[in-house]
Amino acid sequence: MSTQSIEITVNGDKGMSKKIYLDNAATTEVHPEVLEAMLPYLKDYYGNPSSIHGLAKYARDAREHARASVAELINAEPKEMYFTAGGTESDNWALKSVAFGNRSKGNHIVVSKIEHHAVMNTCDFLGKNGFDITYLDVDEFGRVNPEDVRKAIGPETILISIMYANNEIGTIEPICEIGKIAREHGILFHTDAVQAFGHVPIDVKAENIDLLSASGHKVYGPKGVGALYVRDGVKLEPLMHGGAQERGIRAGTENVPGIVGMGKAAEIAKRGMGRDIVKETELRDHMIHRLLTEVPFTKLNGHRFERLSGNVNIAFRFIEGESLLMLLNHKGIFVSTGSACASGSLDPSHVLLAIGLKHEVAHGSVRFTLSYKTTEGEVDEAVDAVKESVARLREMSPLYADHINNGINKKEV
Amino acid sequence: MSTQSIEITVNGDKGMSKKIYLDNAATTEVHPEVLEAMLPYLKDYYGNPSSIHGLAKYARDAREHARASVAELINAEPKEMYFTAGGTESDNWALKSVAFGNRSKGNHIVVSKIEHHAVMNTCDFLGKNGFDITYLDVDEFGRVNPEDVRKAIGPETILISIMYANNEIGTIEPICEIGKIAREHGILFHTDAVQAFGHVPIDVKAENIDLLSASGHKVYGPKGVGALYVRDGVKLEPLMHGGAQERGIRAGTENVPGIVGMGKAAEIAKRGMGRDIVKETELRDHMIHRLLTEVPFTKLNGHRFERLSGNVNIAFRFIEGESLLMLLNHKGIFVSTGSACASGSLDPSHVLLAIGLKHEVAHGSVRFTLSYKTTEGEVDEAVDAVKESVARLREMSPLYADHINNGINKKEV
Amino acid sequence: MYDGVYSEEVMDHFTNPRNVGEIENASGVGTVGNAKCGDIMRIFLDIDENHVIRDVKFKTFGCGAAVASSSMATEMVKGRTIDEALQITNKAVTKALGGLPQVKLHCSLLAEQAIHAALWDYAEKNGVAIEGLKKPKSDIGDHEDSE
Amino acid sequence: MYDGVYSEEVMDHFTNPRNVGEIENASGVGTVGNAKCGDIMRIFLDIDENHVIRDVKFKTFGCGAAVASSSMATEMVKGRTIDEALQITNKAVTKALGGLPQVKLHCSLLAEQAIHAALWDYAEKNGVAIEGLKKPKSDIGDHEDSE
Ligand SMILES: Cc1ncc(COP(=O)(O)O)c(C=O)c1O
Ligand SMILES: Cc1ncc(COP(=O)(O)O)c(C=O)c1O
Repeated sequence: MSTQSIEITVNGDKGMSKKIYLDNAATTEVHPEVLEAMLPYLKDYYGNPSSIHGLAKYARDAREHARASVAELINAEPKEMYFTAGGTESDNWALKSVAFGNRSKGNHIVVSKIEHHAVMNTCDFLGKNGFDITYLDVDEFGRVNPEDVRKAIGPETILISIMYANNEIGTIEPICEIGKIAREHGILFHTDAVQAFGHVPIDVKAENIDLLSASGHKVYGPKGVGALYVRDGVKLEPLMHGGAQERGIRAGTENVPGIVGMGKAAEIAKRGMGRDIVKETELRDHMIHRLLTEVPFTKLNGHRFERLSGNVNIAFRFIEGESLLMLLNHKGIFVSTGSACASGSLDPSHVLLAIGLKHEVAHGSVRFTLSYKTTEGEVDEAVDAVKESVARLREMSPLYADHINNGINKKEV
Repeated sequence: MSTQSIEITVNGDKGMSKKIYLDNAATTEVHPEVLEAMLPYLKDYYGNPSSIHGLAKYARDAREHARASVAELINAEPKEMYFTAGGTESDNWALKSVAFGNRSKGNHIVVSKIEHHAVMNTCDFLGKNGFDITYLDVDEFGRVNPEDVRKAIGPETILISIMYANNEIGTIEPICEIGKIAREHGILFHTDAVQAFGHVPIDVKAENIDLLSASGHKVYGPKGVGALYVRDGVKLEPLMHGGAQERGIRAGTENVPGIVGMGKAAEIAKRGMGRDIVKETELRDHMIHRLLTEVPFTKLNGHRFERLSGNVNIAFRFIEGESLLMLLNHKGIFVSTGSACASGSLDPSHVLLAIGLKHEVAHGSVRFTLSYKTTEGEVDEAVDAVKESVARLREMSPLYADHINNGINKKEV
Repeated sequence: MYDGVYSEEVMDHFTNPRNVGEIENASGVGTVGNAKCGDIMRIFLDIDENHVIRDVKFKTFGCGAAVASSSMATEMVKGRTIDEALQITNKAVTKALGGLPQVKLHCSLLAEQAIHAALWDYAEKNGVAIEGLKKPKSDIGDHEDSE
Repeated sequence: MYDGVYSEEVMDHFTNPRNVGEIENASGVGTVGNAKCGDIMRIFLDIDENHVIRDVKFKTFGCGAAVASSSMATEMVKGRTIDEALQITNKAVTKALGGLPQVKLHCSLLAEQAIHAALWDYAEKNGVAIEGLKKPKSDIGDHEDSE
């Protein structure tokens, strides 16, 4: 059985000795080459890039090298890339800056109903501050219809923001078509590519993208670093005011080790993405196939083909996702639910509701996300564990009992 | 001679084999124990704290442990500490959130003339958005007069923000007195303690501080992480919208390794600050004494006693700071100038002008900042190098020639 | 995991839930919760002629806290009289579980309500009145239809 | 350091500046810049009867780029005629230095102006007119007093 082995002994706890990590959409393991690249900047080359002495040069050079690597991965120019503290900051910066900066031109913003909270809650904030937000529906697979974007555009529209790929159901959006429509109308187009960066080939020029958010830790880079691509010619006000870092529009001493790590992660993605996509897609499809055929009353959430290579999201009827997650966790298998249960809300994920799932089915959805390291053995072990755990949970589910007895709840998934 | 030795061979360059780093106010070397504490979170314990499986627990525990350490250092409660991406974000968050959140109560903010750009430029931004900013004068040593704060308070005043210690001249402000005045008037008091955190004993309760900004990399922690203390009872709107991290007011996947590093840095400071202050103060005073007595036409910038233990800031008349910095750099001695020359502005530092230095004298000011590792040997070598370099630059200075010839420029420092 | 989120008791009752199942021809059955919120609990009671709860079983659709609350609540009422069972509040269940996260407190309330609903069902079926018992508010329903 | 900020030529001319010093009884002396901006350059010219710059010295208060620009400019005018020297623009100085950072470009302009100021001084002292030479705008002054 090919699984990773770690000994977890933090704070006195003895943890699992074996794990199967299938939560790569939440965060990824730092690639060993990334850590190796970062270490010198956590040790000897600790200079502040803004200083003007010898130690600063190494930090500056490293930062610019990283900028070039990140730019190259999406066919941008280095001077179009700005480093941030993560995907959330990139999203906040892009949306707020474009909104407030173009207030005199209009107050209308178009987004989809399945954006990440970093976009959603920023839109809520903008909505409370005089902006008018259109939340576009998606189809049952989570795809935005580009024609809906076109129809939503009005004289007041100043920004369209549609995510590149969804973090829960993995659906890849028709970015190229949307970019074309935005450009035709002379409206700025932002895409939250946090899940796509390094996992899907992106070409900001060909796809007419004006602003793009990325994050380090979703692509085997470190946490706490992100990037915002800003097309040459687009003027952005700072979100962080202060020093003259990042061409004067993103203040704060640069997280040099983090930036170096993100740069290296981009290099590794450039080099290995093609191979990883093929491998992951195969495993993904194998996993989807086994789950749908071997576990009754299941359904794939998201698009069958326009889908991140590492994403498997399954609705298991009659059971609740968190309890499945807990049983799997007990076996050292780490996954996540679609429901935002643990984050303090009892409502199921807005994404699953947007694709038309009933609350009960949304509550029973679980996300498995693979990495370049995931093996077929791990997938098979996970599927076996899912089968067993789902059966056990259904045994104690009143909904399942009712269904089997043809009882109260007669609806099919 | 006791100096650190490093071999710099990045990007093909062969660099200096010896260096004396006296730019610790710009950034510090990560403490070996800090790096050691961070490494597990850059390797095996990579879980996202928001996940609800086994790997997340370690990240959550580590984050909370760090939060307690950071809180303890300033006598705050863990739940009053929020992690950010650095001092700049903490400053931006505190000022913007208090300003916009209390707009209905008033629009007046009181700051000093020597705040860091993170506060200054945020105030500029607020000034353009309907807020009325009072910039308080400081005396020739860089001290704010608490009575000036009291006088500045009006019915519209919603925030007082005075830095704990200045980054250029090292002057420590009368925070306790200012805190008392703010509390008496029921006005929120923020202090940018980025330079003081871990270097000066701080007690947010005793000093009546409502909000306090700190940064990891100024105190032997990593870059890209900071903290904001928010007194229990003070309500803060998010600056970053998105996920429910940090009690719902600071979105974005946590920079767990960075947070762990900052926590460890706080622990080390708690343990060693007293000893470091004594040692640094001695070295600082030795350096000041030698420079003032052995180099003619010099002056100490900042307060003689109410001063960060690691800060030496000297005005060398008739020469320009950057060229002195370059000559020192050539000898492997890393310092910084007060002038913001390299950052794109030709104006000398606003701090040096605020303490009454003439432009020419401000341009000739150089900052030497020590760390717990700095040795007397290093200080002496630096002083010797300064003597030699200053003499050389004066040799080619027309101002010095004029002064000696009793020429055009007759003014004394 | 969940260590730090869930107590050891919760974890124990979740991984080894007591009294899972159904009772055929139960004296009373109560179902509460709704699929929208993600928690449904059904409790079966076997009550003897002395008003003692001889046996109890549950089926629950819900998160870890919901399963553990059901398991704990059934343990707490087993062998008790109806009156004693009525005294068992959600607070007692929470306490017995070693506490629950804030967002999961409703699960213990649901367990209390499920017991009450089953007792109500028993009372109705047998035409008896149980002092202090009110008609339970919630019952299973596909609330989504009414949205 | 400064590698990446300053070219090798700048570093060379800063660390080993050519023609530092003064010329006693110089044919012309020009001082430009002001202390406020942090750069003051003074150029001394020794010009022979054929209008050839026989010798040139400078004194500069300023940053690395200012020192290097002075050094490079003096090298470029040395041995040239006045007319040739007038052709040497700040662009030529910058180019000879292998470029300057954007914020330091004014240093090469200052060097050009210092040469022009010294030539103007020479012209005035000797009552000659130098074609194409305009009265230099800036001269040393403690501009702060007038603030
Ligand atoms: C689609 C998407 N956008 C934004 C974010 C936020 O990125 P970060 O966690 O780096 O702030 C995430 C991940 O959490 C994401 O998946
Ligand atoms: C006083 C002061 N405030 C704020 C900052 C900004 O902190 P950071 O660089 O972590 O963003 C600094 C350092 O640059 C500082 O010295």
